[in-house]
Amino acid sequence: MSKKSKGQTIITIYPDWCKGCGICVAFCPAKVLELDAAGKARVAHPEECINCGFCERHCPDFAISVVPRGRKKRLPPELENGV
Amino acid sequence: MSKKSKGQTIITIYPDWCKGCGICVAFCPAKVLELDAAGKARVAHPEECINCGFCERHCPDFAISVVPRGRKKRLPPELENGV
Amino acid sequence: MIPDCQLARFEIRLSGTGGQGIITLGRILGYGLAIGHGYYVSQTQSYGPEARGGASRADLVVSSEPISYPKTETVDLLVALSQEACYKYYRFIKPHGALLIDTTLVTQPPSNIYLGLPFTTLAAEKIKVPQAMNAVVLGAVCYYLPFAQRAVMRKALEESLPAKIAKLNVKAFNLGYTEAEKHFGPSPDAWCPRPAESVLE
Amino acid sequence: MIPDCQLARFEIRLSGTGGQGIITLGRILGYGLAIGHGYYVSQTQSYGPEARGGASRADLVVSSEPISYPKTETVDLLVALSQEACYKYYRFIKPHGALLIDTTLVTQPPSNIYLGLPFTTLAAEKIKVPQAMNAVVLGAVCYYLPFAQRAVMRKALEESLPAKIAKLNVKAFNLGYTEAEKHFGPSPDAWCPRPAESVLE
Amino acid sequence: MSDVTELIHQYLRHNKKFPHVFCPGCGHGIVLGSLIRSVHELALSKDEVVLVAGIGCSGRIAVYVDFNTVHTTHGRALTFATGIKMANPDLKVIALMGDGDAFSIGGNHLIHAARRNIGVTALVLNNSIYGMTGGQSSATTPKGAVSQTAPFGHLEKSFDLVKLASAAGANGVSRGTVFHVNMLDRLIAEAVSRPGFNLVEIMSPCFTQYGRKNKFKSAVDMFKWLKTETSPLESWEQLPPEEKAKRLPIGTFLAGQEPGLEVLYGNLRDDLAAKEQPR
Amino acid sequence: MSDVTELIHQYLRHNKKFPHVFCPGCGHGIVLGSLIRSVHELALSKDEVVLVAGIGCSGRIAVYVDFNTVHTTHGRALTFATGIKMANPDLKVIALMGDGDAFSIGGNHLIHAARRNIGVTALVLNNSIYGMTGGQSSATTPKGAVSQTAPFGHLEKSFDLVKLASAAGANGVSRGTVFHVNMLDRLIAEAVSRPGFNLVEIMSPCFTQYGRKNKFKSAVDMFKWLKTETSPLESWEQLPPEEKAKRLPIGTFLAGQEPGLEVLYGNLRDDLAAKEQPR
Amino acid sequence: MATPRKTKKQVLFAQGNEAVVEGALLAGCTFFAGYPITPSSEIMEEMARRLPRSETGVFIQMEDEIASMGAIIGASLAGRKVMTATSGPGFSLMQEHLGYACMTEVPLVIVNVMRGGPSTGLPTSPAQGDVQQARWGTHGDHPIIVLSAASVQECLEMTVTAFNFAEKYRSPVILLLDEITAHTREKIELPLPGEHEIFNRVVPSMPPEWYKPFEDTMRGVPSMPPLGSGYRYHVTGLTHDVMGFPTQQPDEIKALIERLFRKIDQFYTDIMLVDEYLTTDAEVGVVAYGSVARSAELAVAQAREAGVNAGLLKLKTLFPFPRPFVERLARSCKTLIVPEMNMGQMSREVKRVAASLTHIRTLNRIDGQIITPSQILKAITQG
Amino acid sequence: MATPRKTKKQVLFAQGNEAVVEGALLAGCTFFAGYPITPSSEIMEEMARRLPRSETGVFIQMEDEIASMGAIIGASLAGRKVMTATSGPGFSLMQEHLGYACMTEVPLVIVNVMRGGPSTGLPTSPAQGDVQQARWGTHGDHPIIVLSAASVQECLEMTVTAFNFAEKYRSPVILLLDEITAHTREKIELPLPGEHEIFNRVVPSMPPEWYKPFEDTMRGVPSMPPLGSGYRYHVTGLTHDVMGFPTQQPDEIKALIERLFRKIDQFYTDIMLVDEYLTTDAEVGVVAYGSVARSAELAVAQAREAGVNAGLLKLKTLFPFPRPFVERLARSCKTLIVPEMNMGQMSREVKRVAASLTHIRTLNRIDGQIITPSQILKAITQG
Ligand SMILES: Cc1ncc(C[n+]2csc(CCOP(=O)(O)OP(=O)(O)O)c2C)c(N)n1
Ligand SMILES: Cc1ncc(C[n+]2csc(CCOP(=O)(O)OP(=O)(O)O)c2C)c(N)n1
Ligand code: SF4
Ligand code: SF4
Ligand code: SF4
Ligand code: SF4
Ligand code: SF4
Ligand code: SF4
Ligand SMILES: [Mg+2]
Ligand SMILES: [Mg+2]
Repeated sequence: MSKKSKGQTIITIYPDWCKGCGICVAFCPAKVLELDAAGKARVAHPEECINCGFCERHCPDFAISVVPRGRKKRLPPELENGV
Repeated sequence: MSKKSKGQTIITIYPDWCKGCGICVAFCPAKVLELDAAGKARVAHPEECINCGFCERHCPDFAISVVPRGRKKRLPPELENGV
Repeated sequence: MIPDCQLARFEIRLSGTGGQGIITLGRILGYGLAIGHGYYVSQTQSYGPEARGGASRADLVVSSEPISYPKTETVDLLVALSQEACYKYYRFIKPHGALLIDTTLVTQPPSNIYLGLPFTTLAAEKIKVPQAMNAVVLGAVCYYLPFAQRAVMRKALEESLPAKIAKLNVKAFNLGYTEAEKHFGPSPDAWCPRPAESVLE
Repeated sequence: MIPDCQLARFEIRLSGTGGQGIITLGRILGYGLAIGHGYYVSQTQSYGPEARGGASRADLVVSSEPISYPKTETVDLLVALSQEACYKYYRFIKPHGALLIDTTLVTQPPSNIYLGLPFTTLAAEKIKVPQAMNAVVLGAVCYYLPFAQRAVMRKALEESLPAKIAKLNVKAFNLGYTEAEKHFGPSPDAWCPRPAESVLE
Repeated sequence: MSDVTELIHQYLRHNKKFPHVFCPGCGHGIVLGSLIRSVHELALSKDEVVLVAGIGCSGRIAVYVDFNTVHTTHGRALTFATGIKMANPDLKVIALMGDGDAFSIGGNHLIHAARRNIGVTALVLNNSIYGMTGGQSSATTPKGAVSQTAPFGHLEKSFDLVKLASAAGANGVSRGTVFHVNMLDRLIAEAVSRPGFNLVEIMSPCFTQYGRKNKFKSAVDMFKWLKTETSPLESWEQLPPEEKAKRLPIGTFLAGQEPGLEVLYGNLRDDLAAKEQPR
Repeated sequence: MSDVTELIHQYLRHNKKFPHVFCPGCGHGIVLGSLIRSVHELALSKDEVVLVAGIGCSGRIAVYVDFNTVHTTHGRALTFATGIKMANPDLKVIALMGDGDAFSIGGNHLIHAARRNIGVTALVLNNSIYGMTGGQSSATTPKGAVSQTAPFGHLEKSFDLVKLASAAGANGVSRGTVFHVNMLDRLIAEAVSRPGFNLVEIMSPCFTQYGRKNKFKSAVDMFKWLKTETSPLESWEQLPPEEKAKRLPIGTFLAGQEPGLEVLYGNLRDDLAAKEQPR
Repeated sequence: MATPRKTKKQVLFAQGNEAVVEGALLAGCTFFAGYPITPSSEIMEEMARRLPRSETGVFIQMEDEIASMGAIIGASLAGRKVMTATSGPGFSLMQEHLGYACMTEVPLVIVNVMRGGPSTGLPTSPAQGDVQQARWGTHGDHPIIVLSAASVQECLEMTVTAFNFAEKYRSPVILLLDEITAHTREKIELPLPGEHEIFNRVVPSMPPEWYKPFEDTMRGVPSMPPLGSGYRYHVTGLTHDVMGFPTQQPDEIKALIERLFRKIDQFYTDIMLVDEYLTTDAEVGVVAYGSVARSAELAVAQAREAGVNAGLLKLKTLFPFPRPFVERLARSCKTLIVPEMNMGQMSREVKRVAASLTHIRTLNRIDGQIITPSQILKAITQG
Repeated sequence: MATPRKTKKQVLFAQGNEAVVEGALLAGCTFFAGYPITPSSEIMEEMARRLPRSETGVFIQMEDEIASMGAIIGASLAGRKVMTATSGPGFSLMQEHLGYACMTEVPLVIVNVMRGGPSTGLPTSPAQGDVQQARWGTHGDHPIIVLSAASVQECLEMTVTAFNFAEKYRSPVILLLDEITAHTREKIELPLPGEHEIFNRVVPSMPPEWYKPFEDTMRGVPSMPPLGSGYRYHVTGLTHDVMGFPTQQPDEIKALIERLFRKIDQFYTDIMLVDEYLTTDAEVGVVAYGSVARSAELAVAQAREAGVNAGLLKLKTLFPFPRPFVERLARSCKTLIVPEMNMGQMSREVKRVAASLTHIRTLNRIDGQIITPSQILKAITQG
């Protein structure tokens, strides 16, 4: 995987929704993610992300969003505030 | 089938129990049986019986008994009288 | 249609064995009296395991007034098409009621006062269709009931049956009617004066 | 065993989030007070979906007399092991009741009158097993309840757990007890005079 | 041959009224005979046999035969049978059900009994119809057939009971007919002696409620159909696919030997007792 | 990729409290996502989708998604679904059930829905346990596994849902897992678009009530199992028999195209109307 | 299908079971799901013949009574007027879903043709043993409407009423018949179109965003859109808030359950139906329902002939219990006789409300036979 | 297993659900079949741990509640003492088989831990909404025994009693608990062996040929041999004659149904269990059962402190309804208060028997919360 194609994403984790199950962490092929002290997922190595989408589709709690760089996300306003 | 082996049975039909369904009549390989005017089975050609046992096992009402000649049947007394 | 006889709870029981078409007979007789003649009729029947092999029964209450209690307790007319039914229900006939039997099947009537016709034989021999026996009975009953009209009942019969078997049954009905005409006396006076018939037919 | 304090409905609520072992804590505390000390105890708990992820709660009524009504209405002691629980139940503390919190997790106590120990940190750092937190709490509670005896409660703890984890939990219990001893003042006089302890231990 | 009828009479209840209630030519009477012969063949005592019947014409069989007989509720015979077998594994528990009973309302109990492999023999008297209630469709009424609840022809498929019971996990599965009585005697006897859950589907014509409305001329006609349209499994398997689809295979489809649940449970209890025993 | 989450949010009910009630790592949340993507993929409107849910953790999914949602009774979701589909065949009716729901208490409705070929999609979230009530055995709990009602190991076999649904007559039958999400999206979308009755078995881990007691170290561990112990059907079929027995095949097992019962019924009604029409 | 508008009423000679079907079709029933059981099967069989020949009618036979209830609830949610028919054993199996329908306020009609019980009992004989079960058979507190019919014509009429109540009050309605009423054939007149008022459930008239599916309105009966019509909402048998979502909030639960009761209670006068026969000057009152009311009517007539001032209060609504009518009769009579084909089920209600007002006598029969006019007459003349 | 004979009573800190298991085992229960449901599941789970470790104990999880009932009925016929446990939705599903057990006189115990209803309702909250259902839930006329318990110790004791009644009277017995009683942990004492009288069903003592399985004896309760013991007979849910064979004879049916009622009626005094607390001089009486009775006890004590002569009648037997006790209290009190976690179910019975004797006040709560002592106290002091 060329350097070029890595790290082209903005990964957002909503800690309010994350339950810390660790699925995203365990299966991320690029080891981008880890669990923080409070047991929530956090983006440790955004530069390694290959935008495979695994984490986003496998998070049981819809707590991760992966957006290609340069593209604005468009969430319903009430969600932007974290409900 | 030799003459010898035919007609060596005593066939008894209990009209009280026979419902005239005609199964015995239809399938008797030797055409021994027929339905009488009242619609009950009756032994028309005992001499043709080859003692195949079909009628006895297929009568849904246990209304036929086929006994090899020379052997006395032994029914419970209350049944001898037809209940 | 206005009933010609003022009836107060006339009660009929049709009885015999399963397969004789007793229930159908009851339904058509009831239909004829209710829809054809305009009487109030309640028709009930014995139901259940009996209806499969053994005894079969249809009861009718016929009245010019609305009927409160729909079942029969005792009957004005008992039609018995089997020996067993005849024994079983004979005792329910009212003091001046009548017994009508199939003389082919009921060989030992419980009394010598009865009306009889060999319905089974008639159906088998004259109509050549044993199943039409109940239509023969219907004809005879129609004749004997002073408040039942031949044409009306025949129409009821026709309306109640699929077209392809209606004709044959009407034939059987007519046979029953004429045989009864030949052999039965008049019905009990108490049942109803019968001026209507000639007028309407 | 004869209870050393005459109690009339002493009420305790243990609260926190699912997974903290609140229910087990409640059961062991109840067992210790009931079987070990001989009090009447009614222990109830919040049950259902809550018990899965969110809030978790165990209540105890302790008394020297048979207990009629088994639930708590207001409590003498509230143990709150999460911020949410603390907010939710604070208002149920009786006028002279006490609040005991996990200072690791309850960062905003609703009042400045409270007892606190960093139970989560203690368990994680001193015992190295975060799950033993509830045993640390048990130790602290045992210390603070004038009618609870350390040896008896420790025995109750041992009896309630599978052998292989008992030792570790006793260690946690002792830690809680001694830490409380260090940091808590005496419990309210109204709760019970406490002559018994030294005599029996 | 005389022994046949005599034997039957030894097992009938003489205080019951005969002939039985079934219609002329109803296959259920033949099943009763076959059941009696099978039990006799296996030399079981009447006392050790429990016949658990469902509700339907088929269930009425239980009244006539001198075993321990339990006439249960519609569709639930196997649940009672399971309780009886677990309570006393020494009993030979035979559940006798109609097609509607076993596979319409009772389908769940059947697949679970099969999965559980409880040591019960299930005899399903399949007449493709609800006989008792007057001819409504059942789970085995063929697509296109006419019934009281499918006056314009049945729109639904029917279950293949053999396939379904096999997929659910039954130990033994077989299909017989009341025409092939000797085979039937054998299938029942084998099913009763095999461990675990065994199902015998028995094709048993109902002329009154099914045949009459579906182009059969008489009960006899239905027996002829059984004779001509079925093939023993062994020969059926040799048939070309088109032929296979047309003919109904009869015989034994599965004959597993896994111990029944009651046996596994008994073993568990023994193991636990052994463990708790001070050594 | 961002569209993924955004899309999901378009379908979630914003008046409901999130995160949802499921435990950390529960597969049910992933199914919810997959369902939403499938429906979106098929360009169905929210109004035309009816999600009929049973009782269990799985059934709680219905609260969160903005379709027409009917949360029914334990085991009976398919009976409601059948009524809805027959009443209005234009609706896309999806029944979402747990393994206990669909195959323990609800097994009969499932096999009958399959036999009847009613146009309903059944999603069975199989976690091999009763999650909601606290970890008792279900019809899919493997033999030997420990549960609250099998503290010494489960003595009974488990159903093979694919086999059972196939034997019962389902039009379409497939099996997916919450690990193989892309496949799952496809399996659901295909099932919803195929006529007649379609079942998708979805392996969805429950660490809280099953994994914890059965030697899994974490929810993640259970996802690893799904990854390593399953094979796509096509490759599974190439395996030697011993290997086959060990691995769980996933993919599409049946993909019939028979019209659903609601279609056959509609045709019948049209035919009858045509007949009664004066010509 | 263009059939000429008939002005003369069509007359049929039909069983009570068939009359139920006529009533249902008249009331707009287009969906029937059922499972056969004696003595109700004719309802199902006639539906199987009729519905596929109607424009939108759906008939489906389900695998059991639980499924039948599930199917009609589903269909009702989808906007249909729905019915099922059964008898004792099947009715017992329907109880869980009956409670679901109460909780989710799904209009539906269940006809229970009572046969002898308990258990399989006496499948082909009449009884009135399921009266209290109809009231209390499902778990949890719930209000319910239970009707009965005494004649074939009434079977038709009370079926129409049952549908009207179901739709008006968003409630399951149970019509209790007995084997006699169900199987008696009598002449009935089919009402002319428009002769009976037919009530349809109220559908929401606000935009979907404003719709609160379980809102407490003045009437207490929320409007109900068919599934798929743009009003997406959540239906659950759990205690729920006004939006239909599960709640454990005591105040929301209280509001829900109390509304469920209130919506029936407040329309009490609309729902309570009775017929009175010679009650004005009655000294001996008979309170009866179903076919027994017919025996009672004859007995009352005979008693009058014999000089006893008897009167009959025939209950057509059994629950909510027509308390005011019973109380009124109790006040004017020195004896009330309650004849029933059971061990005394409605008589409990009569006693509950009128024990202090008059002397109450029960007349019970549980042997599969109808109570005859002469039995009741005897009770009256002794009374 | 040779365990030393204990003379000191074993003491447990246990939930009501666990106490039920202790009681059942003590009473000789060796067979449990069930299906999990909140809030009763602990009973099943504890049975799953205990029975396989007992000598003959059988535990089986069935596919649903219908099957659970079928299995325990089968096992009871095979000679076992049997039990199942459930909650509302499951109890509704059990109704058909409950009637079967009444009709065939099969001893069994059903524990229903009541939760909020109707329908799925409030799975984890307490309620008392299934009281009338326990009495009337199955179709057809039938007598039934319904018991309740208010504390953990009573759970044990009433379970023993339930088994004794089941076996004595060959009848299903329903034990109604509520979520509070079921889930509260308290200290209980296990009775010593022999401390409680344990009743076993009577088995026939005549030769098999003489045995009439449903004969009307003096006690009205026929003897009952286990299946397979040489007494071959027929069991059916149809109305049956003394030999157990189906009958449609009115006289035989009458004899059967009347005996079923009589066998419970005549032992009324044995079956009716109540506790009285300060009733002798009470002016305000409280009639309560289940956990509400505990609130009531505290309220009564508080009322006495406040100078009001209150008293409590705690019903342990709900059906047959302990009429004489209620009547007696009604006569001496100017007010009876009936607090219930339902819309008024036992209060109906109280009214039926005592409306003319005193003033009856209901106190109802259906929001998933227990009725508190202060609520009752308020009612008492107002009363
Ligand atoms: C719960 C319940 N529903 C319905 C019935 C009515 N019922 C009695 S037997 C039967 C069907 C019988 O059909 P089947 O099982 O195929 O037996 P068959 O009479 O054909 O031998 C039905 C529906 C019942 N007794 N109980
Ligand atoms: C009639 C009835 N019996 C029992 C229950 C209790 N109950 C609720 S959910 C459930 C099992 C859930 O298991 P499953 O269907 O596998 O779903 P999961 O929670 O595992 O997703 C049970 C037994 C009930 N609600 N209704
Ligand atoms: S998968 Fe989701 S819930 Fe799990 S740790 Fe990652 S972000 Fe958190
Ligand atoms: S998109 Fe793929 S690579 Fe990027 S963080 Fe997620 S799982 Fe890792
Ligand atoms: S088979 Fe039996 S019942 Fe049928 S005709 Fe022959 S003898 Fe009679
Ligand atoms: S034994 Fe065989 S040959 Fe003889 S009569 Fe019977 S069927 Fe015919
Ligand atoms: S109806 Fe059918 S199954 Fe029933 S007895 Fe008659 S033939 Fe046999
Ligand atoms: S208990 Fe199991 S199924 Fe239920 S939410 Fe938790 S992980 Fe999921
Ligand atoms: Mg059948
Ligand atoms: Mg599950």
